[in-house]
Amino acid sequence: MSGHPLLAAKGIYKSFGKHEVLHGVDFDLREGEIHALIGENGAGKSTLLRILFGVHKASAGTIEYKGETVRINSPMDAKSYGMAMINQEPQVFSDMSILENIFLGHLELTSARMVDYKRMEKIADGLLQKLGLNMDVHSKMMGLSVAEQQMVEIAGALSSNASIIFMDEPTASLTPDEVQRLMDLIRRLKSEGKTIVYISHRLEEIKQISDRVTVLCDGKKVGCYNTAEITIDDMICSMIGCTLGEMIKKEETEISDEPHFAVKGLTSNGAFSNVTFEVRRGEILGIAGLMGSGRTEIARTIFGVMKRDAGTIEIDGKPVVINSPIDAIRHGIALVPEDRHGLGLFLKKPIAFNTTFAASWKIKRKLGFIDRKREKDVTEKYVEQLKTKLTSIYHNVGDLSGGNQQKVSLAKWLATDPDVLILDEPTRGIDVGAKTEVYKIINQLARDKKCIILISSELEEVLALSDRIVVMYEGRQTALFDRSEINEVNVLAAAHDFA
Amino acid sequence: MKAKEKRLSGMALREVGVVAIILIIYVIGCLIEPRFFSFDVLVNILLFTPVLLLISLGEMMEIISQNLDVSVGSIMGFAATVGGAIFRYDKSFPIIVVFLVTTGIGVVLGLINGLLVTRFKLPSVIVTLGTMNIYRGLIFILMNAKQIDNMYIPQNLIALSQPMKSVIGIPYTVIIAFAAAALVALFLRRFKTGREIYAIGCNREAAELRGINATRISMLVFIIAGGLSGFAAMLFISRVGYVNPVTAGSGMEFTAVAAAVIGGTSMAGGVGTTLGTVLGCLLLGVIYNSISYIGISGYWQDAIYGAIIIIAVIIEKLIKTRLVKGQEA
Amino acid sequence: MKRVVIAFVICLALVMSLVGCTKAPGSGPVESQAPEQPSAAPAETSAAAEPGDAKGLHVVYIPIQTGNPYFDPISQGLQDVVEAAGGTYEMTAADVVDPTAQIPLIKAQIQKGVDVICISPTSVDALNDVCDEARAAGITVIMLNDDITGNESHRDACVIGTNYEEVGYRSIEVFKDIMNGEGDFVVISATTDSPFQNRQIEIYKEMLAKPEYSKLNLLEVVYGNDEPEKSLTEAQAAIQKYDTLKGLLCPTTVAYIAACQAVQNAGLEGKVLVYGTEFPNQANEFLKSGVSQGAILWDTYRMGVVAGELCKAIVFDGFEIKEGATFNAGKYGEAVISAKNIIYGGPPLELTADNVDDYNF
Amino acid sequence: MENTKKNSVAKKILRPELSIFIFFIISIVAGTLISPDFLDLKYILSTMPLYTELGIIALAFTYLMIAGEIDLSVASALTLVSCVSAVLYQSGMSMEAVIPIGLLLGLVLGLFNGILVTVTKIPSLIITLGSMSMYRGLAQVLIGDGSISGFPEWFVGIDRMLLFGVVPMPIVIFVLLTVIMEIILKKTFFGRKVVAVGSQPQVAVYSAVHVDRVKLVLFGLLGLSEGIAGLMSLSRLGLAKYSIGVGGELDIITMVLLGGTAFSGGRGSLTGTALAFLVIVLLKTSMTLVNLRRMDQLLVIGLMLIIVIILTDKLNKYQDQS
Repeated sequence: MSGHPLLAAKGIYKSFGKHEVLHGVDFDLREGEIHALIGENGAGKSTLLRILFGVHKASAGTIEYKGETVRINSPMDAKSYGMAMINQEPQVFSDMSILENIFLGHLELTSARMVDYKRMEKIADGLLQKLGLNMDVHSKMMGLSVAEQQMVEIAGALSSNASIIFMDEPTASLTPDEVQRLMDLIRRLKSEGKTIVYISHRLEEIKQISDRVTVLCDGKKVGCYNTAEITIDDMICSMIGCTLGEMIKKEETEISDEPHFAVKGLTSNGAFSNVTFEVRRGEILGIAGLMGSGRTEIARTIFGVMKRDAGTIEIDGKPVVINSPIDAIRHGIALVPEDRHGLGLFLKKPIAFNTTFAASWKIKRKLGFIDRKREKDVTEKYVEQLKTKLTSIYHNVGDLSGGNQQKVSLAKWLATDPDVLILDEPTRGIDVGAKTEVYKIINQLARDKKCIILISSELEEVLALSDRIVVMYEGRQTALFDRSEINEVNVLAAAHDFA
Repeated sequence: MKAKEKRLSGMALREVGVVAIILIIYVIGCLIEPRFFSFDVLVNILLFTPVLLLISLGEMMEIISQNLDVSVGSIMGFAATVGGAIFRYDKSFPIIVVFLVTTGIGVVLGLINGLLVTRFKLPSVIVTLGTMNIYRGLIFILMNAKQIDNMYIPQNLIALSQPMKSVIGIPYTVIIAFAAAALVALFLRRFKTGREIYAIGCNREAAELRGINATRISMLVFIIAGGLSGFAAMLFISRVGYVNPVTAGSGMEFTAVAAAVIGGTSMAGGVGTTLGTVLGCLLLGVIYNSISYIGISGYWQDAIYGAIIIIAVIIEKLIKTRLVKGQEA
Repeated sequence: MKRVVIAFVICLALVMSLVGCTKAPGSGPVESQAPEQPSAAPAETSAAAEPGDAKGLHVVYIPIQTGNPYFDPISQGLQDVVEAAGGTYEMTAADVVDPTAQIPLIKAQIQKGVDVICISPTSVDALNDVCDEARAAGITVIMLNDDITGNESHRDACVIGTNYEEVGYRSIEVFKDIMNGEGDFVVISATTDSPFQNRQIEIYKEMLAKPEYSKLNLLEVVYGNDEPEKSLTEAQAAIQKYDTLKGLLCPTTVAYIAACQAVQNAGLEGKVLVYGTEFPNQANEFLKSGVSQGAILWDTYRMGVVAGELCKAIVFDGFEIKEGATFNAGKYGEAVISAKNIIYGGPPLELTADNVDDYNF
Repeated sequence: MENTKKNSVAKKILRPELSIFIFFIISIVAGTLISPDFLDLKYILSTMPLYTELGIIALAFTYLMIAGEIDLSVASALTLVSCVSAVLYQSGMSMEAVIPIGLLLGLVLGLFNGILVTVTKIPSLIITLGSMSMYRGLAQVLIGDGSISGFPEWFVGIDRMLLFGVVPMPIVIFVLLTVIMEIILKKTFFGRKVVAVGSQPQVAVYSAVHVDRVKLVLFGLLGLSEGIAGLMSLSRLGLAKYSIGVGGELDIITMVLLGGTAFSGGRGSLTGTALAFLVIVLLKTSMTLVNLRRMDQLLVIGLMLIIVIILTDKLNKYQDQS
């Protein structure tokens, strides 16, 4: 093995707008190894990968390929160094054939410089076999499940015969046996001398296959270990800076006995079916499950954004009809959506604008004129309550750091004075400090006798905060645990539908 | 396998549909005016297509790559005026050369559009709305708004669009246009760049992640569209026999969009076939002719065109939703 | 800073484009086509022609549309006369045939305080108010080439190419001779509402009623909306529909050329005869190649000259416009004002393969 | 802190409307430079009504574009309204009765687009591309290329009704509408909804906004303005013709974009549009005064459009990052 690492990043800094997500990260990749990259959401794993792959441009730092400093400004450059990337959310061309989805970017050509469909078919069939898939490569991408799309994308990366393959949570949406197949594949690739960077939250997977692990926390490199020499617990510790204990504390709240909010046999075709649970005042109900298990969809259906095909939503035992967020809010239901940027906030609008937008009645005078004074009061009240750090409530939300953005998003929904508050990934992409505050807020809200539905892909959160937990798998409700039964083993088992 | 059938039905449905409409209108035409049923009429319908077809093909590629170019009409007018001016200066000027010149002009003007859109990241509609005026204006500054009269246009150019002057009874312009269509089809289906045009229209971000240079591609599309319009300019001269800088190609852009959209090109980008666009042009041609033969007042034309665009896009929408549903189930 | 630069660039660009355009106003400098200043011109006119004493003969011509070659000779004629008389001549026109488009143009001339406005009206009734406004401001308003029939009271005079009635009668006569007095024919017109077109067709019908025209049979009148493609399709349709078709009569230039092309496309040169109004340069090829047997028009350049002379007469020697009065129309001799203050530019101009080369417009 | 203060000041100045304001100045300067007869308020005021109809539509259009939609059929709708009204009057209906019908028709024409867009989710650009030629086509079917005139005295000549003996009525209406609509946009919650829908539709949905309903209202509003404009042109010209206002949609879009409204939606101001309206009027007037051919005018305006869009884009970017 040559002295130089195959690929190395030195002192990478990266900031989006105001706040910095990578603070001088080093990373090195040896030829032929499987290198795992772990860290919490928002630790900067994907960002680092995307910088190496030329999607983002680093604010500072250098990238070296076999010892020489190289400039990678676009995926095109990255490809020229034999890199390929498998994205967390599959990036597909839904109107084009599976075959083309596999090969686009490196289409096989005949001697006459024409696209060689015959040859591609052969290769594709081979690959899909390896992945244990059987699909007609000529059918369109549109209509494939997320898992299938993920597999197609993997096939794509392989077909480019890249020597370095970045995998950003490839297993997030896969079923256990699909995961197993992928693991085998990765091993085979390794034996073929390929180098692989592997991001995953499933630490046991990492333990299984990786040679080395680099741990990121809050955009800093905690360390790089040989997998053999580090236990899963150590991994967790270094990931969250060993603060799990004091970070997430469940404060006991007295919970009223009769349920305030309940869903019975809730179904939304193609997403999830027959979900039943109830939430009492002051209770925190967690919903756990893998990506694509239907967690988020439940929230959206309750909130009236997605179509409800069957089942009822009840408040104080009386069924209510919710066909739109307007209805939802009228019945005191609020949803803090998972995707702050895409769904939660108007990034290019002021904080005050955002905070009061969903609670229009609080700032409307007659004829729908806006009462600036009340707008200011309402906004500042929540800035106060949530300890949001900002220079002026009339600056754009987009200028705030992730954590404070999330607080504004929370404020926006608290402003509607909900009894039922659905939090979808409330701590995604925010730093540890902010997380602890969010947890405090959640507890506070529970104490304020609100019904809280907490959806999170971070098991620790759900485990620690919830009074009860609903577990989803592929759109089915596989379990509902009481506080007493809540532990990692149970939940994970249910989440993978073992047992 | 099921998916495959659906795909076929999905794509074919559209073309079959258009063919059906064409036939229906044609039959109705024949019923009302028996003489509508004749070879010559078919030739006349074909004669309507060449200019429109070339421009529509360019427009189709624009739409597939998620752009829209409303300056193609002006580009054609510009090229036609220059081409005509050359002939006014020297009637015996070799036609092939002028073909090259007009095409070249188209390419340059297309290039300008492309640069503005890609460099400044502006919406193509807006940019081309601007250049549409600018190009039209330039014609006048350069040509001083003088019409190029019929007597200056070489007969052998005009002959290109005369059935009688063609050995097989189908004017050469038609043949040229359809040959061009065939080339475009080949390019779009069989060539790397062709496929990448669909890719960036389908999902630009994904395309860039796959290392496809989206900027370069859309640039290229603008150039091709411009070039085709420039080439079409000569067919226009041949067809009309003189060039009026005001009317030459004005409004063409909208007819072209109509043809492409009717042919199943999706405004969402990433979807569209050459065959569809060809059929779209033919449909418009049939309507155009039948209006005259049946003796409907020409006043109806715009209304009918407009209605057809709207109906076409709605039909497309229906088919698409039906397909998605079908695949979810 | 960057923004300041950009702003600066803009200012530059705009001002430049403005200036650039003003450099080429109207139809630009064109060499005079009228060679000799008519010796018959009265003394005071030639005196007035002395530069310096150009006691503001300022004439503006507003044709229907830019880029329509029909109006170029008219403008040329006007320009030659006015500039020869040391006056200033300008032409301006709209880019679209929108009745409202001419109004701001006229307003602008009022603001500039020109002496005479010559207009080829887009609409018979859209201009009344603004014309009155102009005349109230002491400007003479002359309709040129087209009259605002029914609203004559809103303009001072109207110069038209020739007696269009005459054109009508003449066309059908010649057409009859071409057709050897017999056969089926179709008329291809512009639009169903064009006064000129409809009047022409009326005249045709009136004549067809006469015995010597009895063998001439008008099958149909079709309308090409003055669009090349449309007219062509109509012509083709006509040829398709009627086997017995022997002639196409086109009172509009767009239809005439379309008809010729249709006949060529069908390879029926000489079998289907074409006659109609057309410019020499447009008709040239078709007349010579025998596709068309003749065309008729009026001398548009002459129309311009006559109008120009009228402007001179009005501004320089306060010529008063009333029916029967005459004024010197330069090299075309005397021009007389007939009913409704209409002046005919001259006799119809008949084009054949033999004389078409004598004209260039 | 010091820095941020400077920033906020700069922000106040370097707003998107700035670019059009620059042109406002330029157009005045350029106008006076190229023509001595230009600087004459009375004259300029008297020419304004010619464009006011488009201006009024441009105001409602600004709303629509802020909400992220576009409508190419505006000019055609204007024409159709005036033609239908004319035909109705001709067929013996009293003008008093025709006016409300005209307004209603405008509303309907606008909603027709709105419904198609919101229901089918097809880009408004393409839908209205169709209705553009359909509306004008219908007008043509209705009255061929003749013209209808002869309306009652009191109705004809709105542009000659003067306020304070100088300001023509249409301009008064235009200014009023500008002020009212600007207030609604900036001061009421509905205004916020419009902005929200345009800037991030999805977020708007999650924030309990009936996105489609808002868009429908705006299309309706636009239709109404088309109705007003249609009747105004009928009154000003005293005649209806299918070719009136051909290509007007370009002028309108030009005004809106010049005014600093983002084509992608989410940002824009009526003041900007009004300024742009003035700039266009001033430019056209001055250029017409020197008898500059219309095609050259198109060139100038097209050029200006592109420059302004690039500049506005820069300014917007600046506004976003502080």
